[in-house]
Amino acid sequence: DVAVLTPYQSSVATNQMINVFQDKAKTAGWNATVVDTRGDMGQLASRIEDVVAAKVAAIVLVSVDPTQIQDQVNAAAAAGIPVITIDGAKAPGVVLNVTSDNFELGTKLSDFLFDKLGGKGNIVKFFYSAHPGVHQRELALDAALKKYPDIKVIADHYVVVPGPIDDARKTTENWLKSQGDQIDAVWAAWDEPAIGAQLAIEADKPDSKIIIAGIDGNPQAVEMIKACGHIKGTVSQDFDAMADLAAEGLTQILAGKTPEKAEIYAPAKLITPETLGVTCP
Amino acid sequence: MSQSPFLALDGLVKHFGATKALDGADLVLEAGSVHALVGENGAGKSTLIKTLSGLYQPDAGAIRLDGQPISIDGPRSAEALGLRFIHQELNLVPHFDTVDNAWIGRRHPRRGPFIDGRAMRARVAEVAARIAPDLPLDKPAARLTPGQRQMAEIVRALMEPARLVVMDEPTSSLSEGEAERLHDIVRQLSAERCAVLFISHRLDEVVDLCDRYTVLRNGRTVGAGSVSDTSRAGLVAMMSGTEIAGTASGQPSLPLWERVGERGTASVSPDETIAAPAFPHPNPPHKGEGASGQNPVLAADLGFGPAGSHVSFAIRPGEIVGLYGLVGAGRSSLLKTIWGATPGRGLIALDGQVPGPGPAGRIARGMAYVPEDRRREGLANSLSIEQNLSLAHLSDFRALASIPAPSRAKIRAFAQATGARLRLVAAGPDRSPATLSGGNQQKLLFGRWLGRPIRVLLVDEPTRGVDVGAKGEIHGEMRRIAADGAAVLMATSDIEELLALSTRVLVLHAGRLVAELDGPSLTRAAVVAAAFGHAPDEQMPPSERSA
Amino acid sequence: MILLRRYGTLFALALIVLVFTIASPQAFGTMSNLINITQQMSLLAIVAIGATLVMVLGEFDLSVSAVVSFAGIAAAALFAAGVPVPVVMIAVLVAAVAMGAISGFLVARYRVPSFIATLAFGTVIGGLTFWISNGATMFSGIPAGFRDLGRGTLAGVPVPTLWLIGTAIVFWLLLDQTEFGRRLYAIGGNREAARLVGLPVRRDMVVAFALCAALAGLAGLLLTARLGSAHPTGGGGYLLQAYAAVFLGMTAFREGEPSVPGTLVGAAIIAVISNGLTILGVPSFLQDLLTGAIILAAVLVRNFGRDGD
Amino acid sequence: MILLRRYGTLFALALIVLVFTIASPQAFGTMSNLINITQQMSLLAIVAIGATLVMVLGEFDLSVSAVVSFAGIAAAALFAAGVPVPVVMIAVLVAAVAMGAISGFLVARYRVPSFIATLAFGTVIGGLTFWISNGATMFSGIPAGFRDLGRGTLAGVPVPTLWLIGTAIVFWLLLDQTEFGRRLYAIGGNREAARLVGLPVRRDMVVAFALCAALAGLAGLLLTARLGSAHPTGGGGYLLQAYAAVFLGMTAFREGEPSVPGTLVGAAIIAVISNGLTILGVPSFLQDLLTGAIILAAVLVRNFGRDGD
Ligand SMILES: Nc1ncnc2c1ncn2[C@@H]1O[C@H](COP(=O)(O)OP(=O)(O)OP(=O)(O)O)[C@@H](O)[C@H]1O
Ligand SMILES: Nc1ncnc2c1ncn2[C@@H]1O[C@H](COP(=O)(O)OP(=O)(O)OP(=O)(O)O)[C@@H](O)[C@H]1O
Ligand SMILES: [Mg+2]
Ligand SMILES: [Mg+2]
Repeated sequence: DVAVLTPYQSSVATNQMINVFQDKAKTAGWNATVVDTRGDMGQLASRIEDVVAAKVAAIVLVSVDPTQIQDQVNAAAAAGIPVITIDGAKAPGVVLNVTSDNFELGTKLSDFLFDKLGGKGNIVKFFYSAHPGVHQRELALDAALKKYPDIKVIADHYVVVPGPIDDARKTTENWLKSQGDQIDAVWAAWDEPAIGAQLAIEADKPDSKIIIAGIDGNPQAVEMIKACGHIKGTVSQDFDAMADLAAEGLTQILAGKTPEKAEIYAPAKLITPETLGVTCP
Repeated sequence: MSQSPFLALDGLVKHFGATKALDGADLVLEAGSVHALVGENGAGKSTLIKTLSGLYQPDAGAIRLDGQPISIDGPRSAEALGLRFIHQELNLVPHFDTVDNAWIGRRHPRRGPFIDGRAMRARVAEVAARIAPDLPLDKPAARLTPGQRQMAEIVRALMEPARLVVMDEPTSSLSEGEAERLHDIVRQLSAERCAVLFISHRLDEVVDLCDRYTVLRNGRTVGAGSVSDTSRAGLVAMMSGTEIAGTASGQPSLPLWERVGERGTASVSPDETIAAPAFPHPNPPHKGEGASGQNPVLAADLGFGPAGSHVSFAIRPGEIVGLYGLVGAGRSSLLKTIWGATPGRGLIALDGQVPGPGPAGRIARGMAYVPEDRRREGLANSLSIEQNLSLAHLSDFRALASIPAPSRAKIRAFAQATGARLRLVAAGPDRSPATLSGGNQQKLLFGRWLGRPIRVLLVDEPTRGVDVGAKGEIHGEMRRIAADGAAVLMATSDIEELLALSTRVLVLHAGRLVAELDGPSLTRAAVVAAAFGHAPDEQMPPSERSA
Repeated sequence: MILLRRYGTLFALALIVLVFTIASPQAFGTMSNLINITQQMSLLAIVAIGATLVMVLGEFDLSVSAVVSFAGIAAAALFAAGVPVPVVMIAVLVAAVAMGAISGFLVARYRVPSFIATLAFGTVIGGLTFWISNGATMFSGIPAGFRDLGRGTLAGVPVPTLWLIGTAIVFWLLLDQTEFGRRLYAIGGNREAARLVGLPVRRDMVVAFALCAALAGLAGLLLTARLGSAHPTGGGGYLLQAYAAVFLGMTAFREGEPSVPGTLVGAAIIAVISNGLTILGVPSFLQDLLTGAIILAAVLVRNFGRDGD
Repeated sequence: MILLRRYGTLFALALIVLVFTIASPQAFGTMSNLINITQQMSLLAIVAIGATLVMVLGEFDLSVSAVVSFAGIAAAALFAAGVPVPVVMIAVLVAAVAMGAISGFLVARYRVPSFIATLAFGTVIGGLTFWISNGATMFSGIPAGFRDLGRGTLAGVPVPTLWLIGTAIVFWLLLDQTEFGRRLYAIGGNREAARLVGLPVRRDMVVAFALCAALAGLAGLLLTARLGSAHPTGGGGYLLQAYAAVFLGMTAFREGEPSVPGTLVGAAIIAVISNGLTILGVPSFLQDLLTGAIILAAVLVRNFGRDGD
């Protein structure tokens, strides 16, 4: 038995990783069960204790920074249960972390957007600092802003979860009213707020030149890029690859071997109209 | 129609757990008659009519209408049979006004698919004009006085033609004039061949108004017949189970308190508890004779009520001062203001000193208050009877004086003593007050203050819904309290009670003090005249005359 | 002063609008922004109107957010299976009504406290929603014809606003002008009395819960139409806000009873605050602080000076 | 049958434990897992005991989750500034008490419905929490000495369980055995009657809200100690669950009044269900379905056969 635990199953990215991992697990003959705690870390800690008590063969944490629940991870390690993380972080007791580097993702996103703006312009930002990974992207933005003194953040919004798309849509509508002419680009810490921003702009200011970019490669966002919307790019984390790598690593671990590297980075690639082979006017 | 009576109840039985509320109750009602249903508190009267209204299903027995056995499976079917009910505990929707309340459960007049507010109001105004011309129609029930709410209920019951109107103590919070008007309505109904089943503890009224009577005792019918063949004393004797020869204060039937024993709890006999030292025997009947030389215990000089009227008066030790007025005259407002529960301008002084703010400050100085509206202002139904009894002075029940933890044993002892003293009929002290009959709830409220030294007692309708025997007990307690040197201020709508107890009477009319009557000027006629606002000049209180 | 107490919350709304207009005449105080606000409040207000019905009974329905999410996901799943728009809408609304009726039945028949009954039943609905969606956001196959029900304008009025106006009128009439509405208020005001006069208490309660769920289902459909995607927890944000709107509305009129106009005022206050603060560019944390503070002030306006307990 | 109705929810708990034990004797039914459950339920139960106090008054405090989050973040921020453990704990608890007292004051003095007052005030607290934390999870500087207050065992009993036991005993005594507790029940039963017999209604209400917030603050501290990190929305999960525990508990004993033992039973049911289902490896969506269904069943046990409306 393999226990897959996450606080964010309903987030698109996390969900995709879990689904791919479950498929791999099925072919590998593991019995994988998923536990979602709806963003609640205290619950997550409790559920880890439960699966330790149930003596599962391995624990897979998805989209969690294990240092947020270090004691429970230690307890699992002490019970001889290997813990691997996907989209997590390195920590004592974690045998393997397969992830993409969130800071790197944030840098890629910022560079792409600033490049598109020609190094000059006003952006608005959607962020969510409560999630350590997403927070890293924000830090990457701050670093990038230092390099581009002509880019200014003129408004920001802490996205409300659940309901990020609707929240971002309303917020963008309001921004369009107050400073619609000044906004040149929308920086979204992940794709869902980017989708919300796209919906607002397409409804309220379809001719504006505002560009949007996000992170994840969320299929809905990709579709919007394909349709020549305002979203011009998303930094796609290769979730399939991550789940794949995690499943491979787990196979080795269950076979008694240690993986060569304790941390594997999955490549991230930028998706733009060009990479999708469409030409927009 | 010729032979079989209009309505017959045969051997009704109804249990609530171990309590037998009805235990073979019979009743025969002729069409167009005014029929009295009397009995002590807890005898089962309200339970009987709730069974008739379909609210309770009887455990045994039959109901026959026009000779046909029927089953009434809910309030709706009782309504359909032309039976109307005014229940004892008033059942209005607090935020609905009189008009909306009157129409609940009826087919509303409509315009298209929507209700027609104007037609609704017109119909209610028409009915109210006959019964209660002063009743405010647009005030939410929550802001009506209990008397006004009672009238609103009566209006509701008379909205549509009926074959039988059942009234459970409709006059208990009405004063003389309004009760008189209700009596006229009852006679009129009877003349229109609508039967009336009338429950009341005011036996004079029963003798005056009703043609026939049925007496219930402990859930069983113990007598029935024509009112003209009996007398007040005869009714009392039947109700309490003593011989005709007995007096009005004859030996009562045993309190059901004992039934506690059946359920495994320790049973207490009344004798034991009456002997409890906390309660000296009440003094023999005493009509408070405040010695004129003494300083007043209570002096009040304050504004009160929505209209902001001003009164000033003083009460000397040993006096029982009655407060009379029509429904809505402001008696309750005045008492609440004195009690510190509603803000008022002005001062009160207790033994010459101003008490602390709010009810707590008054209690600390030995004041006590019995509110009028027991359901909304008196009882917490989620607490048990004994907990309700102990609420006003919880700190008296500490096991250790320094630890604010009440001792259950002490509370139980107090509850049992008080219960026995007032002949409180209940299934057990640990039950909810919601299971008590109306009169017993009233006793509970009064009992709260027994066993405490009292300097000033404010009582609002002390015996509303209380049976004759227990009324005597409560009167006795009030007299004892006065005789011990306290001042008693009593608001009542029962003019008999007023005249029997008061040394002096203050009459309010529309929020103003219009008369102060004592000695020879204290007559029934003078009180009623003043209450209606026809105060002759010499009855004006001295304070107002000089002003 | 009496007027202030009577319509305090309404004044508060006017005052809030006024302050924002002064602070930002070009952005906030424009007609187009005010119309925009009506659109932004529409889904919340529709859910809140449903909650109003149940609150009139003195009960809570905590499953509304679960029903919103469910309706969105169920519709998306049916679209993905190629079911035509009208059939999808009817099927989803019928399912929502059935869910509400079950909650109502548990509350009315077995006297389960509505708080716990609907919370537990909402969890069940949430499980169903996860099952259907596999926990994922669903966005493919949603037809444009359906999407137009939640976007665009008609004669200059945003379509969601039209839905809100329609819902508000129907339910205002229902609550205020029909016998059914009177009965709900009577049951909520004094259930015992309602029973004593023979009102069909159980049936009316079931109907009220069913209507509440129907409106939550409608909101879920409109949300999916508006976003072009359905999220398995997309309705999560509506629960507390809907009840906040109802409670704010209770302080707006009459004897503190829930009412449709009151709820609209409540929802408008919530929508105006978040629109105005965003337009003024107030930072996130301050937005929370101010939102809470303004709502408290709006409620206190009415209660100030009045004597407590 | 009467017993079943009287203690239905308690039976339900026993039955749930029994079923899980049969289903998984080696993992669920072990002593160590049962002890583990007491630890897992401890924070929720502490918050729920606080909520019980307020529910006894017939009021809600919806700011508990905000206070839990606030306490955790405030403690982490103070630790980061190098403040010693006892000072931090006292400061945080004092702040929590002050917050509760403010809510209580608004409710008692101005008669603002507690639902909206505490919801709005909770939003304010949430804003504060975001301000302090800048919206981010805080990890650094939390001393091991503090962390030990939320982890490890003492004489074989997990430390959080000990906190729960202590809290439960103190508050059970307070509610059940003291004049203060009796007064709270009286105020909740009939506020007007309580006022007329001279009870200090306002003061008692303020104290009850303050105590409720204090317990939420304690839970926030323990949560941070247990996780070694503080999350600005870390308390979010406790709100509905705490009230679910109280409501479940109300169906467990007596005449449906909230009580500390009842709340413990309620919290235990919630904890046992999620522990048991996780151990059995039930998939997520089914867990929701079953959790909801089991809670409904637990409540219905008592109400079945009883006559509704
Ligand atoms: N719901 C109930 N549960 C338990 N016992 C009840 C209930 N209702 C009434 N009783 C008991 O049944 C008996 C009869 O009560 P009932 O209310 O019929 O008396 P009553 O004759 O109307 O008295 P009163 O003159 O005081 O109104 C009382 O002993 C009362 O305690
Ligand atoms: N809460 C309230 N708000 C507004 N008006 C009220 C309120 N309570 C009572 N009133 C009004 O104040 C007036 C005086 O009421 P009060 O209760 O003092 O009369 P009362 O003489 O005791 O009458 P009753 O015999 O009916 O008890 C009435 O007209 C009543 O309608
Ligand atoms: Mg009676
Ligand atoms: Mg009165």
